[in-house]
Amino acid sequence: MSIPAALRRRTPRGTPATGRGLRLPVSACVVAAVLLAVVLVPLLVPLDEQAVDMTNKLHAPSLAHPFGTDDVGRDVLLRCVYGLRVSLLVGVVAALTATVIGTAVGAAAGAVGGRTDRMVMRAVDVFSSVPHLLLGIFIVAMFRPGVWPVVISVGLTHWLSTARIVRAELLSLRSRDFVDAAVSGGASRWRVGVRHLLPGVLPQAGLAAVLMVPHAIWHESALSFLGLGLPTHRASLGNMIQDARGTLLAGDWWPTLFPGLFLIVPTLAIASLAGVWRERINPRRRSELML
Amino acid sequence: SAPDDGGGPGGGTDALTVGVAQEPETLSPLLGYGKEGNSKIFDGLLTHDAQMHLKPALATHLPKVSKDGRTYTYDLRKGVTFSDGKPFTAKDVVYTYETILDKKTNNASKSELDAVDSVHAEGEHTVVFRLKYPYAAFAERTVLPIASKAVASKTNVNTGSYNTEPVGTGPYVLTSWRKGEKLSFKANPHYWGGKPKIKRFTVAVIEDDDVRATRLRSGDLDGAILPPNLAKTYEKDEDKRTFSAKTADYRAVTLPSDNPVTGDKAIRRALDLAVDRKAMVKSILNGAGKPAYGPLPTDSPWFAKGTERPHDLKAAEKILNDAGWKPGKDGVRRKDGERAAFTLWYFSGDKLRQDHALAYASDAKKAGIDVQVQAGSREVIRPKVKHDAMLLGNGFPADPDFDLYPTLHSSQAGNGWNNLAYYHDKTVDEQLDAARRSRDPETRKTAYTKVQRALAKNPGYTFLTTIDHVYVIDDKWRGLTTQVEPHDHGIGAGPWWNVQDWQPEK
Amino acid sequence: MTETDIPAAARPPRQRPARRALWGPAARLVGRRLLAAVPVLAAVTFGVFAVAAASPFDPVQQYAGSAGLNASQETLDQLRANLNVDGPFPQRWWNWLTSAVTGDFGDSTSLRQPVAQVITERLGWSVLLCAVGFAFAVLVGTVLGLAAARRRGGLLDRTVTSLSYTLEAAPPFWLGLLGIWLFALQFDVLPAGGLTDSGSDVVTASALLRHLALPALVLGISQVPWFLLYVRQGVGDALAEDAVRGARARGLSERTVLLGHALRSGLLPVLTLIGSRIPELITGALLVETVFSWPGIASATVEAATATDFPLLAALTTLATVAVLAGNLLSDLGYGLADPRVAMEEM
Amino acid sequence: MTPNPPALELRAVTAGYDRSAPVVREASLTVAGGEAVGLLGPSGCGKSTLAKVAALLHRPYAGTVHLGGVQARGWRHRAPRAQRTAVGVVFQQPRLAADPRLTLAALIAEPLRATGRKTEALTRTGELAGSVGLGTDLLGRRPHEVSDGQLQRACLARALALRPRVLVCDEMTAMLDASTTAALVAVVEEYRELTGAALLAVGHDRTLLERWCDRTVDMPGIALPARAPAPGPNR
Amino acid sequence: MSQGTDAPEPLLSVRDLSVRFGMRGGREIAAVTDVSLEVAHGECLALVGESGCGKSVLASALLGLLPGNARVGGSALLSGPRPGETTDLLAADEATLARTVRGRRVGLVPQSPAAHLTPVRTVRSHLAETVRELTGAKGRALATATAAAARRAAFPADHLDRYPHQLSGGLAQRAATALALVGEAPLLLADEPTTGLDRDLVERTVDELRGHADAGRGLLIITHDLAAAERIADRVAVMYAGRVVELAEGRGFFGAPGPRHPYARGLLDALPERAFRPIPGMPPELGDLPAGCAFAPRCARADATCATVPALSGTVACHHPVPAPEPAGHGLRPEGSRT
Ligand SMILES: Nc1ncnc2c1ncn2[C@@H]1O[C@H](COP(=O)(O)OP(=O)(O)OP(=O)(O)O)[C@@H](O)[C@H]1O
Ligand SMILES: Nc1ncnc2c1ncn2[C@@H]1O[C@H](COP(=O)(O)OP(=O)(O)OP(=O)(O)O)[C@@H](O)[C@H]1O
Ligand SMILES: [Mg+2]
Ligand SMILES: [Mg+2]
Repeated sequence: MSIPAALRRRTPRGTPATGRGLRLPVSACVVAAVLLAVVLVPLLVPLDEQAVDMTNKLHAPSLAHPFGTDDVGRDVLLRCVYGLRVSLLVGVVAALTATVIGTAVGAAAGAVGGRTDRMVMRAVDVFSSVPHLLLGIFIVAMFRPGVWPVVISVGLTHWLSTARIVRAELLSLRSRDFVDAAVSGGASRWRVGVRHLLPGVLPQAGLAAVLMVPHAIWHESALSFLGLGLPTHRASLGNMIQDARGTLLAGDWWPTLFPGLFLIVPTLAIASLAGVWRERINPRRRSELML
Repeated sequence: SAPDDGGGPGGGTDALTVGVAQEPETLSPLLGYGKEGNSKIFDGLLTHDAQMHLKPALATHLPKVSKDGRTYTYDLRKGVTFSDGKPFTAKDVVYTYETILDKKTNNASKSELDAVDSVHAEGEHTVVFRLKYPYAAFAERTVLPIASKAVASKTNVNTGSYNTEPVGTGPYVLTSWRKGEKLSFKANPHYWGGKPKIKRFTVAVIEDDDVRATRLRSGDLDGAILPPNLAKTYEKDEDKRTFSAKTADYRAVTLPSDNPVTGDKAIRRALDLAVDRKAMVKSILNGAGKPAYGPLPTDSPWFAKGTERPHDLKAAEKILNDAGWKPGKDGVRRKDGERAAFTLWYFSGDKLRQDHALAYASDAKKAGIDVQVQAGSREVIRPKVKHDAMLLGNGFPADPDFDLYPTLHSSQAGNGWNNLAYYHDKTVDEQLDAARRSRDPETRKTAYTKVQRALAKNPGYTFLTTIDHVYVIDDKWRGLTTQVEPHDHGIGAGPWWNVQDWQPEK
Repeated sequence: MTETDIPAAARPPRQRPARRALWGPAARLVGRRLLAAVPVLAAVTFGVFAVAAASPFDPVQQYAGSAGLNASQETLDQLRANLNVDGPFPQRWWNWLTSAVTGDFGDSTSLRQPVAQVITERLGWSVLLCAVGFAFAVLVGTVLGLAAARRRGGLLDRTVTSLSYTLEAAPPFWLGLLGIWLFALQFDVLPAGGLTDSGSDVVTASALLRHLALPALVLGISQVPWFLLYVRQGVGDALAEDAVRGARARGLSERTVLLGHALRSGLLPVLTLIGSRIPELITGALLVETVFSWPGIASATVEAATATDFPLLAALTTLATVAVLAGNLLSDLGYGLADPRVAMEEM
Repeated sequence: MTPNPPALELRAVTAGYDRSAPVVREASLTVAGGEAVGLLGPSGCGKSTLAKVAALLHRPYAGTVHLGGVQARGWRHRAPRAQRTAVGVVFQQPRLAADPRLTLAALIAEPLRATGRKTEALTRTGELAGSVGLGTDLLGRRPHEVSDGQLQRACLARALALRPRVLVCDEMTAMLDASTTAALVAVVEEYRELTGAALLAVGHDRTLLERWCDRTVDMPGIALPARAPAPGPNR
Repeated sequence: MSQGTDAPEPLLSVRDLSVRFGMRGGREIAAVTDVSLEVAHGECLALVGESGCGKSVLASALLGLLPGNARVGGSALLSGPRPGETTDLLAADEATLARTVRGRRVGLVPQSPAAHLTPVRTVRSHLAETVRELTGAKGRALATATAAAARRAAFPADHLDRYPHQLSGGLAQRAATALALVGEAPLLLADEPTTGLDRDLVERTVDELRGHADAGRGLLIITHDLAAAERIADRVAVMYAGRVVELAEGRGFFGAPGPRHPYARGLLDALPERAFRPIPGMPPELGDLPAGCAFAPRCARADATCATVPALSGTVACHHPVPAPEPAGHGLRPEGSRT
């Protein structure tokens, strides 16, 4: 009789038991598929994504062109895949750059405190005051238009809010008893910051990183539009969506819809994976209160 | 849109609201506003009618020109007043022209008045222009709006209030200008040409084509300029009419003479034949335009018939083969180790030029010429045009000289943005000069025909299309027309170019 | 070595209530920030002059506009001389600064108007738009974030989080177009742009409200994802804390637990966010204003930046800096007030 | 100068959280090497504050702290690491004093790792855990998955990890049952016997502290009148 | 075990309560196993036991506040809300628990009180909010009720505007007690309500709690403070490794004849006023309990029979309990300082 016959599990309210389990594998599959497509398709399909074909203008999706063709007769599927390559690169790398810089600066300021902190935060103020666009323009202008300058310019202009959030959270964490315990245990400032404080703000920083990915992708297309990013005829998801606006109003949906999906589905998959990760690093994950 | 207190569009026929893409930077003629002759607030000495013929406006008739073609005399209309009630006199005309020509005035188009040596008033109602050299097209320049000396001279020309609170003699008076939103005009009750029937004229500034189209659809606007593919969606709409304004607005590719590839006559001629202009018109312009074979539109009276070139890839290949451009392994032709490849720039953000550039590159590829398309801003492109090709857009309807001279005359090579191909051709230079000096239409016509023929033999530019400007407007007014429009079309272009003369349907 | 242990003085009875002294530190914080604002403003404007000087845009080309494409080189050269755009930027900056201190912000070359006039004409409308949009974003983000956090993994949660990521991927001009299509075309309830109806010039309160609704909505919605997801994250984490368990054990209603406990501690990162989202808000407003022909400062900003219109650019940046500094100060104050564990002195 | 300076000495310490109303005023306390001193006092009188000052975690407004005869010049990170780690602290509220992200094993090993003794950490962790009665099963859990008492044991193990010369136990046993209390006291005593460390034990349980410590000291409070001084060590 | 069917219906009746925690790797932790106990109206039951034996988990289970990886079995019937009715606390849904049970019918003084306070709110706002929610008091009445609630738990009024992190351990404890007393719940679960309090405060708190029980309400006090338990408890339940191993009358347990379970004896012996000697051996690992009596490895009396789990027969669950009527000498008086 040691183990009761029926132990009731108290499922957390509102959490459907189904669906949760699917989230991780589905997202992982999407991300894997995206990565595969991005790496392989340009190798396997040696087509010119820029070649226009005026006679094939705006064909609805068909077998020959599964995603249809755009207003100058380019294959939308092919361009989506090429565009995804560029956009993912821009989105992910820029988001990572911004998050890493933001977290590092915020953590340094918050963990050290005092005058250093104040100086750093005023510098952050300076940075956030110069219009993003202008800063971006400047950075891109220092290089030739292309993917990397865009990545750098988006990354370098978007770390500010992460830095502020990280710092503010650290300030609040800094006075906890467990930090005292670590200090008394001989931990250096650096160790306190990295081992005890930083993990506490990782969920926030991770959230910022994920949100930055789609943001960076459209930022790229905005820069393109000013003539400072990728040339607008080169396939990037932002460019394609930007380009296809007029076509949509004229009633042809496919040149917009597919790049849109290509942008959103991987974003959601990444977000979902990041969500799983955030839950995992939350110490309460397994036994989160069921209420 | 929602019902409202103010007399919104959709209701009466005495108010008109139109949507345009660009907002004027200034409303002062002294800084270039309305220099094409249609400014609503102002009048020029002359103006254009629907056929783009000159007709008198503030002048009583067309100018008297001296024998040597260097003195133009205008008699001014009497009894005209500015909207502030002050009389219009020759002093205003002199003030306007002299201020524009003043070095301190930041007017970027002052070189259009380059020919003017002096301007002076003879009495209250006569103005005499003296030119540095005989210039046949000068009268076309005097459509320029006349500012009020009394008001404008009290302010700073470059930044003063006259830029935003203009006072003119025109059919309309500006009532408000909320920058970024709209300009509102009301009819000038004392207009010398009679009070306009359309009492209120509003120009909404809507940069984005799609938003403009949507706002037109929502009834917010009575009319708007639209890209052809969006205008198409109104075709079946009974209450709306679509106008395709004929223009002199062409798109062309510069083929710089200094580039060993584009400077080669065989390449130039081959490209000229290899491009499929009809396909471009059909797909890029949705039919709203026509093939271009030179700066002058094919329906211009000055156009040299017979200089049209068909799309003929075979012929193009033959020219290249004959000239020694042999296909290489990568499909690109070569001659003496030189690859038939060059870069073509377009202004980023300009979808129309982008599509032209891509189509051009595709067509060139079929002939074995590798054209790399690149995008950039003006600042990026300007230093490159001596060596790289660029997608050009330009065109003035008024006089052939306005287009042909700056584009083709070798003296203009690399001058500002003029003659970007660094084109030089002896015949062309001679004929352009000759046409400029003569005031005899026949002589000029012959000279310009020779110019166009020479250009066809040595096409330093590949002219692609002349585009139409497409307007959609409520079908509430009678007798709407469009003028032949220039490349640059301000708020005065479109079917409402003569809104002051409109009559309601009933 | 002392032999005496511990007792020295018995503590006097406390007179002062041991309430956290707030006004003093808050005032000191404001004071410190005001002091810091001076060098920050100087640095920012200097940076702007430097960046603009190094930017690829040529003020003369931009000034001339399309007329410049047909202008002769001579005209362009003359323009360059007239516009006084040459010369080392530090000196230009210094000149600007000294006259700005006396209240003269110079003339905008690109708009052919005095800078002060440009700003007074347009600033109010932009501020109105931003304020309403931002308030909307914060409010909606908080409410939806809270609802999502409450049932993590639930239908609502999954919908709003997916929507948030999608929104973040959608450029504001798309949202604007969608908004116009939906509210102006399909439902025909809101005007699609401008400040007043096309036919009228007078700004009445009711017309303003109707015209403001759509742009503010779009601007707000484009800013919602950050707030929403941060609230969701913060509240979700807080819900797992002992403190919330304690609140539940006390028998507090679900609403009190959520609003009074989970939200109160979960909102802290969001407070910071409020300050640091201001630059993004300004960028968003730029795009929204163009889409809706809102007569605000936005188009002037883009123009000023691309035309390297130094006086206007510097003035606009000063404004933006003031907004950013004020926003950051406010959110720091808010944070200091909301989180007693953070000393105001540290902010 | 005595040849053997006291392990911990607080001289005229005034400390608190508001300069105008310090919690502890001019308190002095000496703990000789190897000595165990119990600190008694009514709730809220500032015992924990004093303990934090002694552990160099809280900067006093006035007064000095000497560790092994050396005056402490800085607090928290400003204190040299050797000085900081010379005092081991067990905090009053284990829930707050444990980093929620670390497993108990990591928690115990943390001071060793923080001071760069990674290899030692591997071997000592099990040993320390064993001595405070934590099984391997518990070591893999996070703080919220164990009971408060179990967490407190881990905190004691953590405090002992660096072999401090002074041990400050702030109500270490307040939430432990009698048997566990006795067991942990035994652990501390065993450690002190081994190393000669001094002990400052803070608590309310007079019986316990009198039994455990060489002498007890009373802190005056406000709410309740201070009791008569403790009758000396009872061992 | 039962007190007889004719006895008045108990306030709380726990039957076969079990709690398991599912851990990574599919392991299970038997935090509470087959616990059955009753609390009558006006009665105070003290729950004692070694650290980590499942006392707090039991309390949490009764309030439905277990973490998500917990599974529960058995029943816990709370009488009410109307006479003759009962509510099964383990089966009730969240809404019922939240709206009618927690705070109103079952109060809780949590262990680690400081962690259970919201860090960004003052004690006063905690108290006022609870008073408002549970009693509906408003305005001035709210202020007085708040002050009164603080006074009941001896929480100093001048500390009301402090934030949790500014409280000393004892102050936090008093704040938690004050909060739990607000609802005047028929059943109060007090988890270590006296930690961090000095003797006088312990006595005050204990008296306050006792008064609570004397007013006809029930009290389940979890404590290690045996002196406090002795002062307050009518009956004592001893838990070991998730099971109740002894249920005894308070007087007999602390005085003569003393506990009968070897573990309970050891526990009392460990008191500083007695032998101050820990029970030998390590506390059991709840994830990996021996098949039989969990105490056997540490028990001097253990033999082969202990390989089976002893049932709670009478008052003790042990194969070899200390004989009940044994007259003198053993455990009647404290053993005093063992010299
Ligand atoms: N971080 C803080 N900020 C402000 N006041 C504090 C802080 N920590 C403690 N206090 C106050 O200082 C006083 C002494 O607290 P301390 O924790 O030292 O008391 P204690 O003697 O340990 O009490 P207990 O026995 O209840 O733990 C209390 O009045 C408490 O409210
Ligand atoms: N969330 C959890 N996951 C896994 N095991 C848990 C969890 N919470 C508690 N336990 C385990 O359940 C057992 C009972 O814990 P509980 O907190 O009830 O102990 P306790 O009797 O209150 O001890 P203490 O006197 O130390 O507070 C402990 O062994 C503990 O490790
Ligand atoms: Mg304390
Ligand atoms: Mg417990």
